[in-house]
Amino acid sequence: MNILYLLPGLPFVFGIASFLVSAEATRRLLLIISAVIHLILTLSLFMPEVVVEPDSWLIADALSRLFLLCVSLLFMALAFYHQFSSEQTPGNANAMPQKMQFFRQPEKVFAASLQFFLAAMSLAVLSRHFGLQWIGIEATTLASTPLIYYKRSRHSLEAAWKYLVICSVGISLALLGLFFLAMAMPAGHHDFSSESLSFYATYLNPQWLKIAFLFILVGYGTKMGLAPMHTWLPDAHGEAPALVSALLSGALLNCAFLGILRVFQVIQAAGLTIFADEIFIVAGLLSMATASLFIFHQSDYKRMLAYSSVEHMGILILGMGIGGLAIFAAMLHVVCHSVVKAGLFLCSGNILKAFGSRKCDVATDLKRRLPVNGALWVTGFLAITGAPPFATFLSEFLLLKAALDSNKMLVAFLYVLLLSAVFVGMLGIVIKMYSAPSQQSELDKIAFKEEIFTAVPAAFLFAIALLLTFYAPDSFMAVLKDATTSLGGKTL
Amino acid sequence: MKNMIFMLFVLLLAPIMPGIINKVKAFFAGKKGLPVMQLYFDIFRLLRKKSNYSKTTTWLTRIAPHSVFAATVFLCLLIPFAGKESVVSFNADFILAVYLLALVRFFLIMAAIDAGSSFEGMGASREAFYGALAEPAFFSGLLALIFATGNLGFSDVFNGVTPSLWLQYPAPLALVVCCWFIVLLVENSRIPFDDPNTHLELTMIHEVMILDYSGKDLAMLEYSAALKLTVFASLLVNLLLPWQFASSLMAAAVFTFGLLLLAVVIGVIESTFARLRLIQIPKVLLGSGALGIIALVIMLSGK
Amino acid sequence: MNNIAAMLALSCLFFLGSGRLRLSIRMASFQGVLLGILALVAGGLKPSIIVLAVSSIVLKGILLPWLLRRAMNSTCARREIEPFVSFSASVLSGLALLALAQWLVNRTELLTPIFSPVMLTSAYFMVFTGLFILVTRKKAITQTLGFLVMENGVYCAGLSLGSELSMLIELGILLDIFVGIFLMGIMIFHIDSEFEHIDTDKFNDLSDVILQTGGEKE
Amino acid sequence: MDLFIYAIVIIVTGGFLSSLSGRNAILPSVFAIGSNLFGAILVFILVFRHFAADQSFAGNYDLFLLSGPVTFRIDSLSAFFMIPCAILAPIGALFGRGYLSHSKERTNNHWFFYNLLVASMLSLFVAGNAILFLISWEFMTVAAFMLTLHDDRLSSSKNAAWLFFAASHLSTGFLFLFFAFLASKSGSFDFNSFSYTGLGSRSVLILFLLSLTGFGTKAGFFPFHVWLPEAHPAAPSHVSALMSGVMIKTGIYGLVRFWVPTSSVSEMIGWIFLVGGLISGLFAIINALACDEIKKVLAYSSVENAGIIFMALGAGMLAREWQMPTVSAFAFIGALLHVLNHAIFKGLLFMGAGSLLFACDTGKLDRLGGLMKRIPVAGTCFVIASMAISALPPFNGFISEFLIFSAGLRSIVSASQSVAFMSVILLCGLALIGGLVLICFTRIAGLVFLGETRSREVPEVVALPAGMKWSMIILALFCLGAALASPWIVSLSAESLLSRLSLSEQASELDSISRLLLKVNLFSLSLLVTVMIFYLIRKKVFSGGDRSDLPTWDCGFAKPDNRMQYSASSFSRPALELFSGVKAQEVKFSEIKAYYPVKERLKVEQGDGAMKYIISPPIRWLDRLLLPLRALQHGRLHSYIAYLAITLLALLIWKVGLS
Repeated sequence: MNILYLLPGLPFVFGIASFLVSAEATRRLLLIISAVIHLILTLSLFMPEVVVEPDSWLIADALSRLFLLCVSLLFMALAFYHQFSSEQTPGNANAMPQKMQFFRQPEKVFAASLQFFLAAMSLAVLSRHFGLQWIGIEATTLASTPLIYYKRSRHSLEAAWKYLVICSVGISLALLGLFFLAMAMPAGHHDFSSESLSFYATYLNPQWLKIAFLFILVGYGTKMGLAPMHTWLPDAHGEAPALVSALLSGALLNCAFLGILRVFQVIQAAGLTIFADEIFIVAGLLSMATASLFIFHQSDYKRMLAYSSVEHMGILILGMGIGGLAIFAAMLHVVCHSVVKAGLFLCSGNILKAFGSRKCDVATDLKRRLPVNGALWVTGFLAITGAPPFATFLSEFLLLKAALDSNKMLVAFLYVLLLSAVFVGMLGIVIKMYSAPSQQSELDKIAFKEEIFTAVPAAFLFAIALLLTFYAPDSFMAVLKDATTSLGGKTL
Repeated sequence: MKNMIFMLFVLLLAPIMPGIINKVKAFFAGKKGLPVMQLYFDIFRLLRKKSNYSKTTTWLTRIAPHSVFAATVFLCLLIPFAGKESVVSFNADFILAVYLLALVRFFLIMAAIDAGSSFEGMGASREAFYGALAEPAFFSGLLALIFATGNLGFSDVFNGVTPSLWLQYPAPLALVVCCWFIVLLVENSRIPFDDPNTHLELTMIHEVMILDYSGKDLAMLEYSAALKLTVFASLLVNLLLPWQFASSLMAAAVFTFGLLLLAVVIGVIESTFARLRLIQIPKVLLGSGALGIIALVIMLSGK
Repeated sequence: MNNIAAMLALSCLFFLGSGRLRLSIRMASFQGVLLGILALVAGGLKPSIIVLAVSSIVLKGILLPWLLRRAMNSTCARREIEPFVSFSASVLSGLALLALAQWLVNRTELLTPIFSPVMLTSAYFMVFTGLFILVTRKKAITQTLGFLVMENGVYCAGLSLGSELSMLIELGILLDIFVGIFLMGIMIFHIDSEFEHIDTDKFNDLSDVILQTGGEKE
Repeated sequence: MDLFIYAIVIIVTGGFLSSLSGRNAILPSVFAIGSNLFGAILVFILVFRHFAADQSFAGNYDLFLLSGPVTFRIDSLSAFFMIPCAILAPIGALFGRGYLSHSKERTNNHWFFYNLLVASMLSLFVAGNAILFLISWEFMTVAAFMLTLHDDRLSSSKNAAWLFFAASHLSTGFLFLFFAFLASKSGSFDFNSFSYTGLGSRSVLILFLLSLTGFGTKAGFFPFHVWLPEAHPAAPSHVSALMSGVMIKTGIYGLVRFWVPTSSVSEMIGWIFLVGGLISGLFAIINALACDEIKKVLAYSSVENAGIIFMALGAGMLAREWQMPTVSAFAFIGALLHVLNHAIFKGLLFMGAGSLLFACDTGKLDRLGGLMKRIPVAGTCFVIASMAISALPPFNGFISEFLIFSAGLRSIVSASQSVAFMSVILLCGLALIGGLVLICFTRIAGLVFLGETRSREVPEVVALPAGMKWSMIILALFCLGAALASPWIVSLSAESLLSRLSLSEQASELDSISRLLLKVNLFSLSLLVTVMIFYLIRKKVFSGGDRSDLPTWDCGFAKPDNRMQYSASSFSRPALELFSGVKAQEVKFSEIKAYYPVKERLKVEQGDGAMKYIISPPIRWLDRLLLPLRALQHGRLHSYIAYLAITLLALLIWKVGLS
């Protein structure tokens, strides 16, 4: 029995247990236990002494380890956040249709789904077999839909429906792509994994490979939130509870990204890098442009964060398209974006709880009303827009350098332009929220109290992003570099 | 030492300049006019009188006349008079001279505003504006002269202005003279830019700024104004009379003659010209700046 | 085998032209059964194939249609399908999609001989039809049906390409799809109780359209 | 070099301590003042040792980041640019202690960001590596941004903060491109490895334009200066002093470091600096004349001074290119001294304006007047600073402008066509700007502090705390002191500075510069002494019988009123009429059509011409163009799936169908 099976397996078991337990406190405890075990297991994979041989299903190469780390870290922070925060119980839970009994206990479903979600993401990240990975990614959709619908409001229903339908459609296209990929295999070859396909890349049929790649890109790209398939993302991220948004944005999008990367490895081995690069660059810039378009004049701060995720997915894909050092930058950016965006979503959850509104015009004067969260909000804003000294700055700057290294002047210029546009757009919103409103509002009379503990996870996540600039553990750097080389990139 | 004596001579001579101008103007008007030495009498009379200050004013009003007086006298240290040598001289002393003038202007303006009256404020506003335009005009003429002589100090430049230089660059030097003459008229608030005889009309610039001064302060200001006129006149005289004389007495005589002649010319101009509309003044000033630049261009193309 | 493929394609055309929900659900279940049979025909009578085929028939042919029918009955939705594009136009577009599918197959057939080109054509066609239905039909329940058709198409493509992932994977895929559609079914209930319609066309509260133009940043 | 690290650590620690010192009223500012003072002393020692030890003291200090080691490296340029920061930081803290004493809000975070700003500016000057430079640059921006948000109840303050940060970040974007390009060419982020050799002149020019946009935005180079007149008034006054005195110098520093020493396309760059500086200077000073708020005037004046510095730098580069090393030395030293001098007098001016805001809560020129009698220290210091900024002897502004003017005069001696052109631009431009500056500062100093108050009710005036007074007195002494010390500064630092700007000038020439400055100083100092003696004699000996209890002569008008005084807008009107095209003034006034006079309002809004005609039209156009595109996210699931299908189809056709 491989240790790797524990990673998706344990949360799955815990999830079922959550269904059976009736006390809310126990469920929360289960969540923390599961998160801690998961994190310990994940970190143990980073020990140089621990060597995990891949079997035909699961693998723990550098890429999986890197992405698993994001998932696990985030989940840890979220479990603690969940422990301290009390999201309001959905008001109309009792108004559910009689026939669907178990849906009448949203807390239960929520806790279980969170665990299943973790299991599914772990599976998606660790799969060696393309098919298994597909199952994992589809399972994430299924596990997260109830999470998005947690609030039981019309809007959350709408968001969940859109999420489910769009992502399912996208993912079935990816499945079609996988079939085409299987077509590209030489007859008699059975090991359907990125590793083995890369090894036999010269025997693969390039045309089928290309078609397969297109389908998979569109399919997983939908899940990853690349424009113009990102349309579900702002709705889902906006409506979901804060910690779910954090997971969706920080971990789930990465899983889909990994799905694309696995195919990209094969494409690279088959010598079709240029073919993929063009598409990546176009997709990346398009995503960034779309995000910046919608961040301007945005009135809802959670949607703003969602569009920022679209932007960052664009940056990742752009990095893959540029190649070389940019791949290293993209790998670094995966981690940075995960922690920072998750922290921001948690922070937005605290703000939402205090104000009861997602409108930027309402949630104002954070400086005085919620000093801790206000400071975190600004910090997170700076971190997510790639302001030095956060590690996001390093990754974005290295990416720019890589673009210039490979003489892509126009791309570099557009990249900087779009980054700045997003910054300016977000800045307006952040200032509006951070500073006092121009007119006196009724909120002035309310005394705001903030729970420090709910701010701790976000602060912890930002601290990671800051720390990475100045110090990165050797084992982490080694994994980062291995991941980069496994994608054909150059390291620093 | 010789230069020091020349300077003291000019300091003594200064109040006669407005007297001559007024005499010429009276002659043109067919009147007898005030005595040529009138300003001396005025200054002596004023020096004996007490000063009155408005309760609105602050220390600036009190210090301004002293600063203006001292700055103008110090300015004379830099200016070459009869012997074409100044008392103090170093490279680029022009700049110090120009900024001493600016210092004078600064204190006049501040003192004018200090009185808290709309009349003095108006005068201050105009003084500041015309001063700002006169400065580049003066520099453009200066540039041409520096280029022509290849020297960097007042003394050197005017030593470099020789009859042969006039033969080499007749037209440019004439343009520079025109340019500086206009600057002279503006800086000293003469017709056609300002009418020094009026006190309460809306035309005034300099006279209105010192409206609230009296006694010893007014004496200092009046004297400084006369001295400033003399300084500008000396520059023009040195430019127009390029000959060097071995005997200093001869030099002084020719220089004094030149000064007096220039005063007469100013008087003639004041008598025959009408005052310009205020709105025209900037154009004339910018035009005079252009004269200096044209002079430079002509010299460059001749090189 | 080609016959089954043709039947699948025809069922899709029928789907496009039909105005009744009940009929459409029946058509989907018909497709599910056909696919199960197809799997048997294509793969032979190996035990793993039999397991797959049976579970496919049970899930897609029986369980899902049953669920959808229940959803339809319990909601107060009208029994008619409300399209954006009229039925005849849909059928015409269907023909165009068929042509597109054929074109794609022709291009890909040049690469390697395909196990069953006709099959692939109808697979593509099913995928396209599914997408078309998703785009042009208003009701949530019809959209679910569209998704089902699309999934069937993908499954069919898998069969026609003769690609065999391992049985566990295939089962996993089937299960995933089942749970997905199951979830959709549950949500249709919720949509119905919440909105009193399942018309997803009116489902646009969450948007980023700003009506006034030229609004300047303060 | 360790001294530098200590200084940074002390300042940052001071910031942390004041942010942690809770609700205590005194402690935060004490920490801030103390740490800034200690830090500044260390920096002074460092700078002095650097120049005295003739560059042998240049040191490296490595730090390790994920991107590799980064280096702090001190050279003469860094050392010189640190001086203004070290002067202004402690004095500003002292001033700020008084200035903030009335505010109800806690000042802990204010001091934290203040110290952060100081520390980041210091480390920016010493950064020897692009990554470190950008980190310091951004820290500086963030700190300044947070400080600007101090009075965030005003919407103008929020707008200003937004504009400031947005402009800064856009400029940072250009710097990203600039540094990334150089780094990708040299393969290292270290400044020492950067070079322009091997690049075509066109790409060098593009690089220059990138960095000009980047650094120029910070430095207030036209037309990127638009944030400046908004942000400086919004910040608390001691912060404005620091922003104006030091922060905009960081932009100049960047351009000096990366472009002035280079010899490739330096003629082009010289012309851009010269002409651009002239345009900035003129544009800014004309706008300053039109402004009716004192801090806005000061902000524009900062743009104008940056313009003068750019003109001098440009002239210096041109002269170096044309083999006129003496001219070039004069221009460069003038420019660098002006950097220092501007920090001193502009700091003082902002503090004077701050005292005004502190004492009577308004900065509107048309309401103020007569404050010299109420807050004499602030008034006197403001007048001194106004003299200094108008380049009047004997104050420090004159020294630097004197050197720049001399450079222009010297160059014309050996003139060819283009040299003459340069000198004419430099001299006439400077003279015109100088004249306008005189108008501008007599206007604000005179109309605010002299005369009588211009509003109907006499505003209540609050007495200034001692800290504010002393900080202004110290800076006023610096105004004189910097002038007197200039020969010494030149002889100490000029040689290494000039060699850093790739101009190896003989020591004798430098001697002549400092001797010249000595003469000028002697002259103007004796003038000062003479005036003082005159004044004292007059006051002690000849003042018998003087009366000072009389009213101003009212020219026969029966009922004079305070509002009849000449106002700030009327004062600058003649000058503004000449330049009416440059400023963007909007006059809102509805013509009276009735036969009898009715109550009417006249509203004059002063905008920035560059903002109105250059910056905002394309933005507004883009906004109008892009806004309809948001309809893509209209909420309908059907179209969303259609996007998906269309993307797939497009990709298939692009990549498979066409190949």
